[in-house]
Amino acid sequence: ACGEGGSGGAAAGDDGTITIGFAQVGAESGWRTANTKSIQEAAEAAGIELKFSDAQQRQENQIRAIRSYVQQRVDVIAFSPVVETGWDTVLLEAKRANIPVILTDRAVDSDDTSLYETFLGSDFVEEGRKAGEWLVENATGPQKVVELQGTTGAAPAIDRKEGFEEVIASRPDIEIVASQTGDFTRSGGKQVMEAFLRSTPDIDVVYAHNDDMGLGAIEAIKAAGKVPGKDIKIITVDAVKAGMEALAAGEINFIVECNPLLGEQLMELAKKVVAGEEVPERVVTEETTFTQEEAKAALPDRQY
Amino acid sequence: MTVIAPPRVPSRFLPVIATFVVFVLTFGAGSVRYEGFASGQIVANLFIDNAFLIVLAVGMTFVILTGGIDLSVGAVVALSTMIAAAALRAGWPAWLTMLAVLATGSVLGLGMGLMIHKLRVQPFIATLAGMFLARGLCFVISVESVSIKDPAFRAIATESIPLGDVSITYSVVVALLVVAFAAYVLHLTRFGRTVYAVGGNESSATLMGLAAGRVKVGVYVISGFCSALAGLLFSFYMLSGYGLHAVGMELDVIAAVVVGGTLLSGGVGYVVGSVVGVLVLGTVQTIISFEGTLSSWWTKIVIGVLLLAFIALQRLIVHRQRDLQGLSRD
Amino acid sequence: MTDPTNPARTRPGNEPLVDLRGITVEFPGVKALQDVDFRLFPGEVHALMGENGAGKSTLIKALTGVHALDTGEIHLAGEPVSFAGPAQAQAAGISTVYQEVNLCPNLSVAENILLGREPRRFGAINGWAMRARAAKLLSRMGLTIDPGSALGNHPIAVQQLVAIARAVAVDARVLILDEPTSSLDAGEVAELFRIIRVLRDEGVAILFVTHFLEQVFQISDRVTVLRNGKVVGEHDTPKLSRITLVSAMLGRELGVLAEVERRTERRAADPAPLLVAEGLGRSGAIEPFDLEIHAGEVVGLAGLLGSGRTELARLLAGADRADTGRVLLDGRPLRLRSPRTALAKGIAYSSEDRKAEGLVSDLTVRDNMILAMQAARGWARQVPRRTADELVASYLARLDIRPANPDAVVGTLSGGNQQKVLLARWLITRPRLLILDEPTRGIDVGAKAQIQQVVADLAADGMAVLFISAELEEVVRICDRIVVLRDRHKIAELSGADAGVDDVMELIASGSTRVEVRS
Amino acid sequence: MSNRRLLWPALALVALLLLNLVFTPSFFALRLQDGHLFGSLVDILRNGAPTLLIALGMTLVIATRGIDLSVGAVAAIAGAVACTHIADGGGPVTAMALALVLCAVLGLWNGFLVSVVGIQPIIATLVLMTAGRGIAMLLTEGQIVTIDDDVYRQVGAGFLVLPIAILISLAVLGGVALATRRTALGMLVESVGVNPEASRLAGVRARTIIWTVYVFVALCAGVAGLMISSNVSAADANNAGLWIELDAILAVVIGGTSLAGGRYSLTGTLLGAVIIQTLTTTVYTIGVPPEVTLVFKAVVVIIVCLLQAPRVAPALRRAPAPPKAEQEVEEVAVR
Ligand SMILES: Nc1ncnc2c1ncn2[C@@H]1O[C@H](COP(=O)(O)OP(=O)(O)OP(=O)(O)O)[C@@H](O)[C@H]1O
Ligand SMILES: Nc1ncnc2c1ncn2[C@@H]1O[C@H](COP(=O)(O)OP(=O)(O)OP(=O)(O)O)[C@@H](O)[C@H]1O
Ligand SMILES: [Mg+2]
Ligand SMILES: [Mg+2]
Repeated sequence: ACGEGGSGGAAAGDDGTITIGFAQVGAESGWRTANTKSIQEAAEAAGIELKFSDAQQRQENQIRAIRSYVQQRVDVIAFSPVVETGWDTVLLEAKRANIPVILTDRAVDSDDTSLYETFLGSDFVEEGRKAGEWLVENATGPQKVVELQGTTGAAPAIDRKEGFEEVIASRPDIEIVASQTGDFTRSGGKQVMEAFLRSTPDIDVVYAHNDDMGLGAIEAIKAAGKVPGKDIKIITVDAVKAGMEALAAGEINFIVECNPLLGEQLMELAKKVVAGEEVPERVVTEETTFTQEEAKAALPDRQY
Repeated sequence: MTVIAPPRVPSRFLPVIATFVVFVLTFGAGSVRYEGFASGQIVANLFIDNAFLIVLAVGMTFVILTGGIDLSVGAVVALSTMIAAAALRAGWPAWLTMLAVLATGSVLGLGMGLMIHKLRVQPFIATLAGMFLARGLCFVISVESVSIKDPAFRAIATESIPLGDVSITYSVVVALLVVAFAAYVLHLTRFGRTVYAVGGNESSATLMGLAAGRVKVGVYVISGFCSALAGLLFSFYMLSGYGLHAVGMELDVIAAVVVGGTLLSGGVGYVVGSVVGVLVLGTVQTIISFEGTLSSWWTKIVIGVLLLAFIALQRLIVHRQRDLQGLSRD
Repeated sequence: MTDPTNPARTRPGNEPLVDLRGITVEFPGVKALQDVDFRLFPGEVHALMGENGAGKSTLIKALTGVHALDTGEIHLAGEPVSFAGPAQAQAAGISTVYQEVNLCPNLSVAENILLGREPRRFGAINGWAMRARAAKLLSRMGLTIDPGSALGNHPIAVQQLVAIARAVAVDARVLILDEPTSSLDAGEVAELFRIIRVLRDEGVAILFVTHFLEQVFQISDRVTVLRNGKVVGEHDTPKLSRITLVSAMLGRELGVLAEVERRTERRAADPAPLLVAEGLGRSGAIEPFDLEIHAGEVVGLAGLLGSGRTELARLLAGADRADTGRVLLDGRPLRLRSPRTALAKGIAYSSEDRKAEGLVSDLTVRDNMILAMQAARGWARQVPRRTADELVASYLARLDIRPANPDAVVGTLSGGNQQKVLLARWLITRPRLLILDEPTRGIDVGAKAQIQQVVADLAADGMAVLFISAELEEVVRICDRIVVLRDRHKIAELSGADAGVDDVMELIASGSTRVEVRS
Repeated sequence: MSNRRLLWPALALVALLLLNLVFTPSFFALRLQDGHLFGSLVDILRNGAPTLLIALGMTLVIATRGIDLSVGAVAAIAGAVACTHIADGGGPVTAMALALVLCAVLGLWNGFLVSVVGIQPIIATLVLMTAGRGIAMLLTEGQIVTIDDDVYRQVGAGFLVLPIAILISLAVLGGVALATRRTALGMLVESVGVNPEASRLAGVRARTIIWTVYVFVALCAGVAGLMISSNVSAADANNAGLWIELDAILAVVIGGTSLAGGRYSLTGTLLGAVIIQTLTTTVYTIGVPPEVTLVFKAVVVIIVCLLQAPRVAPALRRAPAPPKAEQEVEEVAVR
């Protein structure tokens, strides 16, 4: 519908610089901010002009931003979808305007894979599995697990739960005794953990969908007179700096990394796409896991 | 007998006119500053991207005109998308799905209206409870987002109507029809005039023998219906149902209505003003995305500042006019 | 003395249209109506009389379904009815103007008159026809305001007329008017009575509440008197004497009617004026005027509806800002920026619109009374509780406010008692100049005399009073000087000693020539 | 009258607490350890302290017929200022002082927009609600600033037998109660809220009053923000105080104060805040699944509101007497 005719980027074509329109979800967490920063820095380093917009966690704002990128005839559109669903219409517009699209961080749920070139990002279900595997390997005897979920309905929360449950299903003696949302925040994690500590005796393990809730839980555990990492084991996802420090200090037992530093990979993909080269349909970010020892070793080099 | 004729002023139109002037000014400023801003399609996109907000603002205008407020609209939008997506996934035909969505919204509105009128619960809490309930029901239906694959919905969503250089969507047509119908109801029907009367002074309206109670319940039904309709437009826009859709949208809508010159205390305002209010907020968003260099936090700050600038300018214009007409009373 | 046996208990060949039997309405702590019987016949004008708080408005509200009955039944044309709200009463042919103006200030005059029965074409409201019809109804009331203008922009008296126009716009069987004349001038009243007579002759039953005895005798056919929520008498007006009526209302035989006759003996007022206005004016409200007010003097403002009395008062009180002229207080220029500055200089202003601009209806009588005093002291220095209690108690007694309960929420008081609370608020600030805009609105005979006495006493103690009232007799009776306004111009100033009601009337009515009379 | 109206919400609170007892037998247990009092009830009060604090300020704002949507953002700013200052090597006391001064300035700003410029409160404070979070993020550069400072930790997590946060909130409650009763503030606030024009004619300095309440609520929000960030020893510009404005307003309204201004009840607000926090804790303790949490909350809120509603409450109190229509009409007329 929109922008028929103009193929190729008027905004960039002339002097050869590539323009990327990047529609970020928001700045709802430290992780996200690191992600944004990485993309901005990588763009500058690669000499790519970046048009950045922040959708304030709202899909409709993101759609609006993508639409305005189509209007502005950028060379590549990249975005981290807030939700998996609901992108077909606007992506179709981009396709009609011959603007390639790169997804970061999260895939979209569409039958028509021609709507985007590639998807660069982590696999949240896999992260949940990694967390589960560590527990299965390291658990001796029955374990009572409490789970601090992310925001209800948020994709990482759903997938990390799913992956984790999938793996621990193999061990009937590992049981999730309570599960509640802590909204991905520290105070949420703390409040929920306080209530769990009172209502559920003898918790062995806390599985938190991100570091922040884990850090909140540590505070609650300490306040209850127990020792985090010893009396109660803690597994989290993300590996932000504060989490890594707690891991190194022995207050967290295991962290699954979820790498926000996608900038360089994204810029490379963008260049290839503009140059018309083939790109793989799925690019997984390099991600690892950390035990307490690994954290001590890795901590000095952590960027975020 | 003395003839008493207070100065005849179209002063009640001033806020709307002021908002419109401010909108034009801002749009002009955007055109000067950004390449490709001053195109017909940008204006059309303003409507396309905000069709659901326009419909919501219409419903909210009814409610605010009676001196009430409806905090549930964002949640009802989410619930509508969720019901639509779930029903279509379950194989319901599109028309039945739409009916079900509209009926659900209206019934929720009716419930809140009855709570407010019959039980005299304050609108703020009644609709806040409605908001919790609607959002909660979304998650009861499904925690994950559900995409809409129904061909009819897809067709409506992607079809565009060319109008010369620009094109619009069916949602825009629906939104404009709703606006026209709402303006008709508010100004040319007894129900509409009673809405204003109730907002002006509820107890007077009752003593005047007007159907104040029915109107009070009615506006919440209208708002519920509009929210459901907006939810349908939203599901065309998103082609998905999700419990976290439209979080905080109620504030956007209230802001749009108030920016459009409607008084929260009730009795004063126009749907057209609310539409301009939506366009104003949409322009802010468009400017933000054209700017393209703002970090997340500067985005928030700039939105706040632009909002303030709008209101300040609007007040300035209104005040100027009032002073010129010797109306100010302070 | 009163004769409780009912001369008009049954009117031959005539069934009562409205028949109330054994009505009781109770509020927390107050029995507003106790076992009240009341009947209204077609084709009669029936005056409902009683002191402030006697239960008149409550009776009307009980009849029209605003208040639920605790006991009793209502018969309309012989059929038992029970209204769940004013809408149903209206549908049954009872058209009512309630005591406080109950209209929507945000709507146009035409809409206020015709809301709920607008002329329609193809289902849509026909705005043009509506305005035309409203204009006709208004001109019937003698009003030629623009029907498209917003109601809230008009003074309270115009609003009252609009409310009446609304009530007579329908073909009602019963027309109820609760103090419709309280803010109308003589001309307006005459116009209203003409309409009432027309309706009566058409067979409409009219219930009419007023505190003006003259009007009762002028218009009514029968009178029912209420006292403390009970019926104390039902009379045929022609057979009733003023004395009987008043003593029935007050429950005692009283020389109250020997009204304040004190203006004969006036001290020579202070030669130096307390306040001088020079060329003070505000465009669109009042043309520039000069005015002097001396301590110990009562100055009256006379004029027709909308002649600019209120606007003049508001300028002196700092409620509106003047755009020309200046004010001198004790010979020194005074900048009146707000009511607050005026109050600080000892100028208090009691507004004519007690509902919108006077009382804070959710607060108690005590809080309302000390509000202005407290405001002057600032929030940090609370008026000591004991001082407040003493002041409030003394004014409750002095103005005979009922119920004499400082903790009553002021919105639940009867109209007249609310007015007294408002007056008390200003008296408590001990102003040097007290501006009273319609202070006797809705006040019963006894209380009116009391208030007039209070004003006279205050002047005697050296206070200057600017007195505005639609009732010329009252103005003439208690004022030392009368300033006459017409069409927002000050046209004359009369010495009270020489002026009679007729003189003032003549001035007001006289044509375009500007008369300047000084005594 | 307001006290009787609070009876039913109070009973609802008791019912909620008893519900917890069924699921967690030790719910009411209190334990004194190292001179600190622990227990679920203490947790509820401590976690509810920030909401209560903001709700107190909000009560006065609402009584003047206003509303303040920016409190959440202001709370975030307070936490951000204090934590970044401490992270940069500043002392905790100066950090807190700095934060509160800034909050007072923000309150002045809101008050200015409302009382001088005359913008409708909801919009005037919406500006700061949006921009304020941006400012907080600007201060922290979008990161969660973690600090380790024992003095600062006291505000939100410290104990003086009872958690200090509770003591602060109760002290403010006492202070406000005293200030509104011992000074004329309460009455003047109400009169401005019920009838601004009449108040103006009576010489009330409405502007000063309105300004005062907006500064006060901003200060309350500031202290609440300090508590929230101190409780987790970190400033989270994004999430600290998110939606707390709705909770605070809800607390005020559950407490029987009308959004139309005028009469207010501080006790009611206290009760409202405690109910809201108890509800949250209940959800955690009785193990309501996250996907039905909101439905559960909605149902409880609806029940509480119905119990408190003018129509229902009297009917429950004295079933035989029919509720009187007239009182309500009068009540409305009064506004
Ligand atoms: N809503 C109410 N709540 C409590 N008391 C009320 C209410 N309305 C009226 N009253 C009381 O009922 C009594 C009768 O009041 P009503 O208004 O009928 O008097 P009235 O005869 O009309 O007086 P006025 O001449 O002053 O208008 C008064 O004592 C008044 O205080
Ligand atoms: N709020 C207002 N806005 C616009 N015009 C007004 C307003 N109030 C009064 N007026 C106009 O100012 C003029 C003077 O009105 P004012 O109230 O002073 O008359 P008044 O002599 O006091 O009459 P009343 O006996 O009705 O009080 C009238 O023409 C009126 O229509
Ligand atoms: Mg009365
Ligand atoms: Mg007047």
